[in-house]
Amino acid sequence: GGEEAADNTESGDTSADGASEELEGNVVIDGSGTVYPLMSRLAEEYMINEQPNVSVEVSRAGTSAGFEKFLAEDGTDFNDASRPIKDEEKAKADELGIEVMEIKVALDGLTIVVNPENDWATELTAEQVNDIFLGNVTKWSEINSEWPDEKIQTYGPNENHGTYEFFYENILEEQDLVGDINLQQEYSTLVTLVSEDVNAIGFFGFGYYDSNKDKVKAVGIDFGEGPVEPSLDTIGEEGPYANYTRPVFTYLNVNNAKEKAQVYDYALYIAESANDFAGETGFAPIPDEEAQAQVEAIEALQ
Amino acid sequence: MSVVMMENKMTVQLNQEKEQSAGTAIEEKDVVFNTKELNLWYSETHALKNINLSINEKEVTAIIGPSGCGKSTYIKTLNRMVELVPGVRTTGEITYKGKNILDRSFRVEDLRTQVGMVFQKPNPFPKSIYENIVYGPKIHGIRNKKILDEIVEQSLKGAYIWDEVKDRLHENAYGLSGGQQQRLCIARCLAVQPDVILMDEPTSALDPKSTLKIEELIQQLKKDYSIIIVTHNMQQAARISDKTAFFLNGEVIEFGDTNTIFTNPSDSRTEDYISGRFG
Amino acid sequence: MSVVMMENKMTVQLNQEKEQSAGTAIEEKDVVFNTKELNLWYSETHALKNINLSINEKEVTAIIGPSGCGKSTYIKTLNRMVELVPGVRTTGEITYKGKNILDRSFRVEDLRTQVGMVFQKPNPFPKSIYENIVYGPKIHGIRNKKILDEIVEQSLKGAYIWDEVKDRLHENAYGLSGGQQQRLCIARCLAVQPDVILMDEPTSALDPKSTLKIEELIQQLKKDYSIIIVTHNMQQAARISDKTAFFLNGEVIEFGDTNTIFTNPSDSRTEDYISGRFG
Amino acid sequence: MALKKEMQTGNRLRINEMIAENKNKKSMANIMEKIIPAILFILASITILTTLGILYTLLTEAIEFFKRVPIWEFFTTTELKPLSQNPKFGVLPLINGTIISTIIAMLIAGPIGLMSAIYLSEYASDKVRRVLKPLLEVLAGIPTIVYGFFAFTFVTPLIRSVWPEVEATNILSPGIVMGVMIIPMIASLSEDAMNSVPNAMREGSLAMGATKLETTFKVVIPAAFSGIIASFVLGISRAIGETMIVTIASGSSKNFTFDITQSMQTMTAYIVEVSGGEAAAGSTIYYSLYAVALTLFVFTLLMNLLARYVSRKFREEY
Amino acid sequence: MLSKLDQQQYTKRMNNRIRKNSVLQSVFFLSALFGLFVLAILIIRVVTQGFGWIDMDFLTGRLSTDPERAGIMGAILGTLWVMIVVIPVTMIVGVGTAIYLELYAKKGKFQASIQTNISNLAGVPSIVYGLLGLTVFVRLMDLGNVVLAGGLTLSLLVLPILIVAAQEAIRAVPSHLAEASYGMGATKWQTIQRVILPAALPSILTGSILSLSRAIGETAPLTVLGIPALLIPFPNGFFDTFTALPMQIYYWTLDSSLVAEYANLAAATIIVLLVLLFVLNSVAIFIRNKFQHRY
Ligand SMILES: Nc1ncnc2c1ncn2[C@@H]1O[C@H](COP(=O)(O)OP(=O)(O)OP(=O)(O)O)[C@@H](O)[C@H]1O
Ligand SMILES: Nc1ncnc2c1ncn2[C@@H]1O[C@H](COP(=O)(O)OP(=O)(O)OP(=O)(O)O)[C@@H](O)[C@H]1O
Ligand SMILES: [Mg+2]
Ligand SMILES: [Mg+2]
Repeated sequence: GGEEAADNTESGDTSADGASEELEGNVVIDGSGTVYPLMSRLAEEYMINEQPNVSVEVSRAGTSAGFEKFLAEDGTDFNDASRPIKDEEKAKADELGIEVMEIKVALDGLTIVVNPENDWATELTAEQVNDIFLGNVTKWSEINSEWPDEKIQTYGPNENHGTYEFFYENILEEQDLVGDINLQQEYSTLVTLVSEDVNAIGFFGFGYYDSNKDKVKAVGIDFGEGPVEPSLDTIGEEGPYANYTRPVFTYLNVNNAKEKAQVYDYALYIAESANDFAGETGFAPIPDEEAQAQVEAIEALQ
Repeated sequence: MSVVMMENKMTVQLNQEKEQSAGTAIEEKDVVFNTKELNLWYSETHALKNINLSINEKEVTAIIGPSGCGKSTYIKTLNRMVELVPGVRTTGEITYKGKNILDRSFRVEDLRTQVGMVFQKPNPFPKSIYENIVYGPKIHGIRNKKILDEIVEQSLKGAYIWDEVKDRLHENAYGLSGGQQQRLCIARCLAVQPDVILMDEPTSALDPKSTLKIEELIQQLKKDYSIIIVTHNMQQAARISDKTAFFLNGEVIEFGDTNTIFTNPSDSRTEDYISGRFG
Repeated sequence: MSVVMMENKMTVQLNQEKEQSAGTAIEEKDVVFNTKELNLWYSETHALKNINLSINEKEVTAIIGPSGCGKSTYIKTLNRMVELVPGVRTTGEITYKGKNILDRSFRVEDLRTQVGMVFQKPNPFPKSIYENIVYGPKIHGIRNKKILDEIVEQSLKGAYIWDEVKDRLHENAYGLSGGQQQRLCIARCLAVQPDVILMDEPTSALDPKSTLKIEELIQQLKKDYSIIIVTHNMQQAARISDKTAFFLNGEVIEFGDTNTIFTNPSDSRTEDYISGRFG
Repeated sequence: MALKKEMQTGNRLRINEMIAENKNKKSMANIMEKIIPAILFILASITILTTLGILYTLLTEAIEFFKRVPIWEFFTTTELKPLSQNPKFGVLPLINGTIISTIIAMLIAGPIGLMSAIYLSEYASDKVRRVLKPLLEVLAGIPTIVYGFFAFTFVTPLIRSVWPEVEATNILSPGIVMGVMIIPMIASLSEDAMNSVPNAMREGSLAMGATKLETTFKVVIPAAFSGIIASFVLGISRAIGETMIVTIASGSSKNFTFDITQSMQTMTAYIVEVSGGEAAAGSTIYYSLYAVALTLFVFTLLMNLLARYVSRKFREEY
Repeated sequence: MLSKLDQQQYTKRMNNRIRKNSVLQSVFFLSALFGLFVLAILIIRVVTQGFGWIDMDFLTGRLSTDPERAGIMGAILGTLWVMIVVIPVTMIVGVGTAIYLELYAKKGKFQASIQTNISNLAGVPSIVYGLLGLTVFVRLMDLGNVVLAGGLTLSLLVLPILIVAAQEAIRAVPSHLAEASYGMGATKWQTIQRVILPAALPSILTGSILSLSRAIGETAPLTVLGIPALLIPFPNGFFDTFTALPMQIYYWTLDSSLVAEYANLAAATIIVLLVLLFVLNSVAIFIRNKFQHRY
């Protein structure tokens, strides 16, 4: 529904927000670095096309660190998250009297990447991926005797990132990762690391793979019905890459949205327009019905 | 009153004074500084020991003595500049016009306004000649441009340097020669019209020609000011002073008419020093 | 060669030399330095002009003259220390034992090993007395502790300071008085047994007592060394030197026997200077 | 009116009187004279407040941290997994990373800085020195973020092209670049120290037939030793405190290893990583940041004390 | 002794010593050049990578996620605003402290302890100042991550540098100038105000410009304060959120894996930052040369 949505925004200037007055003030967003490209893109478009007097500040402390800023007095208005909010976090929100609303902004496909010169592990089964990251196998040759007798080097984003948590909780089912995995804070570092290590295998969000196709190669994952490569078409909660698909969110401080018109307006904008920019920032859009439901939920806040 | 008139008056007065002092050579002078039982310590060093000296108005009093005998210390006590050295202690009394200046209640700023000082090395401020002269008047609250101009001219004339600098009053004082700088410093001192001028070896950094000029100047100044001058140069002391005090190891060995001291000293150490046997 | 043998030989030679020079007072001396048509410029300043001088072995040659006449420059040319000043140019020739030292191919390190220097202000290294003395021998590769100890004793004795410092050889040289420091510097110089010792106003920073000691020392040293000494002190030149050169404005005005120069100078400027009429 | 009167009262006494008259007005000046020192004192105490502020900031949060993580565990264990499900807080990997990067930096900056100083102070002509020294100081003025960028995109690939075992993020490359950054600091301070050795001392040595080299090593350097050591210690504290270069180029692995080809994290980089943005209070990770910062603070404090001690101890009197 | 040394041995040794001297002289020279060599590489790399990206649009444009559209005016203004905070704060506090320490404080334990404290502060890592700023300015004073908080944090960071420079400047004013002033009956403050400070001013200015350029290049404390990665409006007051040139470099460097052109933007921003620093330093040198006193 990308094309349709694009039309929407262009006319959005006059129609959707035509009624709303000129807004001012600022909207403060922090949270996941994974979601940052999409959110910064949205923020920019919003400031250029919708409300030039509103300042949307996007920071990128990471999902957990972001929640800590979000769940605080005078906290941020939105927190981008690459995983759903946790129970502790919910509890904290209740404690502080913050009403939190989850907005699903896009879908990310966890992408397993290898070095471009790796011509053997182009396809792996989901179990093999688990074996590698759990440390059950340490050499390529242990997976397939024809593969090199070299140590597998594992890489990933560190615990600061929702991507890690998704991988740990949903894919590895909370078993500890291999001890010598190289976890990094910065994705740029990760990309470089994998691109320079023939025996590297790593995982990160689809967006980072998408922008670095010249440096890293995605591994097709066999979930039982043949290998699937992540792409905007395969990623989806119902799609063939569903097992490795996760939604990414932004969490809205509803109290702030009720108090500040610009926060409310921006929340609405996110819900309406996220799908338009998902593709170009490396995410798959969420189904239109779901998007529409979110718009209505936000509108109901007023 | 116009500036021209003022100028006239000044000249007249100056002339009068010249005649006056030229006429009467022997007369009873008033005492400006009376030092009684003055002792001074720099932390441990006992630099001045039981000094008793009384210094007359409108005379030149020379202070001589070998290096380290306390000459500078003594004259710096007269305007309490010595207090800038940490750890200085004094006992005894110095009266200036009857009031004890060592008394805490005596404000040093007032004292120093009335007791000017010229230093060994010429020390003009790194400002224009004009600014150097008006520095004193300005800090004492004189702001009127006309008066300041007047003061500048008068002071520079008084220090016999007006003709040399009148065309470049707004140039930096550092462009002047050493001798000119020293006269500028004297002029700066005159600009607040003190009663007394203290001079600590004012010519020791100068060439003979400049020295001569300053000596002449001192001869002129003593008509209006009381002058106390420290010098290493025996000839200079003999040439320009009325009274001479000979210091040795922080003590006054001899004090009296310069003539007497140089021709007929009563203490053998004075004689030794004057004849160059030590120091 | 064993250390002991070396030691013996040293003492023997020293004795021999002593006797030799003590015995024969009047004799034809060899020339150590022969300066021909020497000119020297500091960038723009023409500091030495057409100097011609020949300096004899085992004599004390005094160089006198007013400030700025080029005395220091001249003796610093003799060990080429003058080269440390950027922008120095020389023309002419100085032969040391027949070889032109101004020649590029002449190595300054060799020259300076043979031509020692004592400076105006004592400049011991901030090390122990012992380390000061062995500095020269060590850089020349003498490592043997025994020999070094021997050198230290002999040099300090040579500079008449052994008795004063023998109990504190390992204390810092800066603990010594100015006069002792200067004798230490002379001892340091003796430790490499140069042929010539250049001295640039070696006593001007010292008190009269220390000066006397150094003068006596120079008298002793000239038995073994050729000494060239710059001095401001006419009496000193007269007392200790055999030959005297009088410099004025970068030129040698007169050079000859000290006696002659001081009693019967041929140039009126020499006479004027010696009698204190200028300078 | 007053002016007229002043001008009429003759000349000789005029200025005197005006000054005497103004004396009464000078009460303002007197008030200033009393107030100014008080104001200045307050300004001067801002530096004290800064220190107290730092201590307050670090201590309050660090104490909270040590309530949760025993202090001995923090300082003696080698595992640092702040975000993992069962977090481990051993600071040793960070201390290790800090020390190793500092050692690498000093291995570069120490010799090269000192040799540069020797060249500038003993061999270079005045002209050369006047050009070279400020140019070298430009190096010290380049923002460290620029160095970080340089280390990551230039030095690391360069090293890897000759030594392929080196990882893409490693401690070696930022260490080297940090060294380059510190060179001018050591060169400049050591040169100052050597320059202040009186020339008489050099002349004393040269006049004995010593070469420049011998003079430099046997006379000048010993005399300037305290200054040189002080410059080294300052360089070390600079390396310890350096943040952006290691953050960018050394990655964020909390390895406890001595293998310089590997990624390590320094205390400073850990602080950057954890603080990320403005981490809100609450979690142990958040508090750990302050515990690490306190450790770092104590480290640099010790270095400063050491610098003081060393320069006093080795001062050669001359 | 020396003259008794084997002549051959002596000559050999002398040759050796001299050779060593000249070899090491070259080594020293190369060391001195090493730093410059690295500097040259660094600058060449940055310039070749970023120069093509610098144009009017880049310099005056607003920040954007699109590399073609992105401009750094916001970061430039942010940096300028921070400078506007840092200059007066450091000047007033720094010079005031220096005057106090040099001219008012009695030499004693208290003065010595402030002095020690200052030299310790100079060695405290900048990141720790970031934490201080976060706690005190952002949180306790509740300023948020605005220009004022950033400026005050950086002011504290460079304050020790400026204090030491100002102290040296004041100490370098010859005492005979102060004496001349006291000798005319001037009070202490009059003397400081009219004689000592004017004479010390050029050196103080030089010192403050140099410490300012340190402040401008600092990144670490700002990362701790939490400067937003995307901030499009220009800051125009002390209470506006801001971003600064080094922060922009930092974020673009990090995101270069997502958008390759960001690396060029980072390089271009580095050029701008270096030019700014170069200008500041030139001004400092100019002041130093122009107003250097001969007393
Ligand atoms: N600031 C000071 N601190 C400690 N002692 C001092 C200080 N100034 C002078 N003295 C000591 O006080 C004594 C007298 O010094 P003063 O300067 O008055 O001598 P002077 O007669 O002026 O000598 P000169 O002819 O050398 O100027 C000397 O022993 C000197 O060392
Ligand atoms: N480093 C230098 N650079 C430039 N000119 C110099 C230098 N050293 C000395 N001169 C000049 O060379 C001339 C001779 O100086 P020199 O030091 O040899 O004189 P001197 O006879 O030793 O004087 P004094 O008795 O004062 O020591 C002087 O005019 C001096 O100004
Ligand atoms: Mg004196
Ligand atoms: Mg000389």
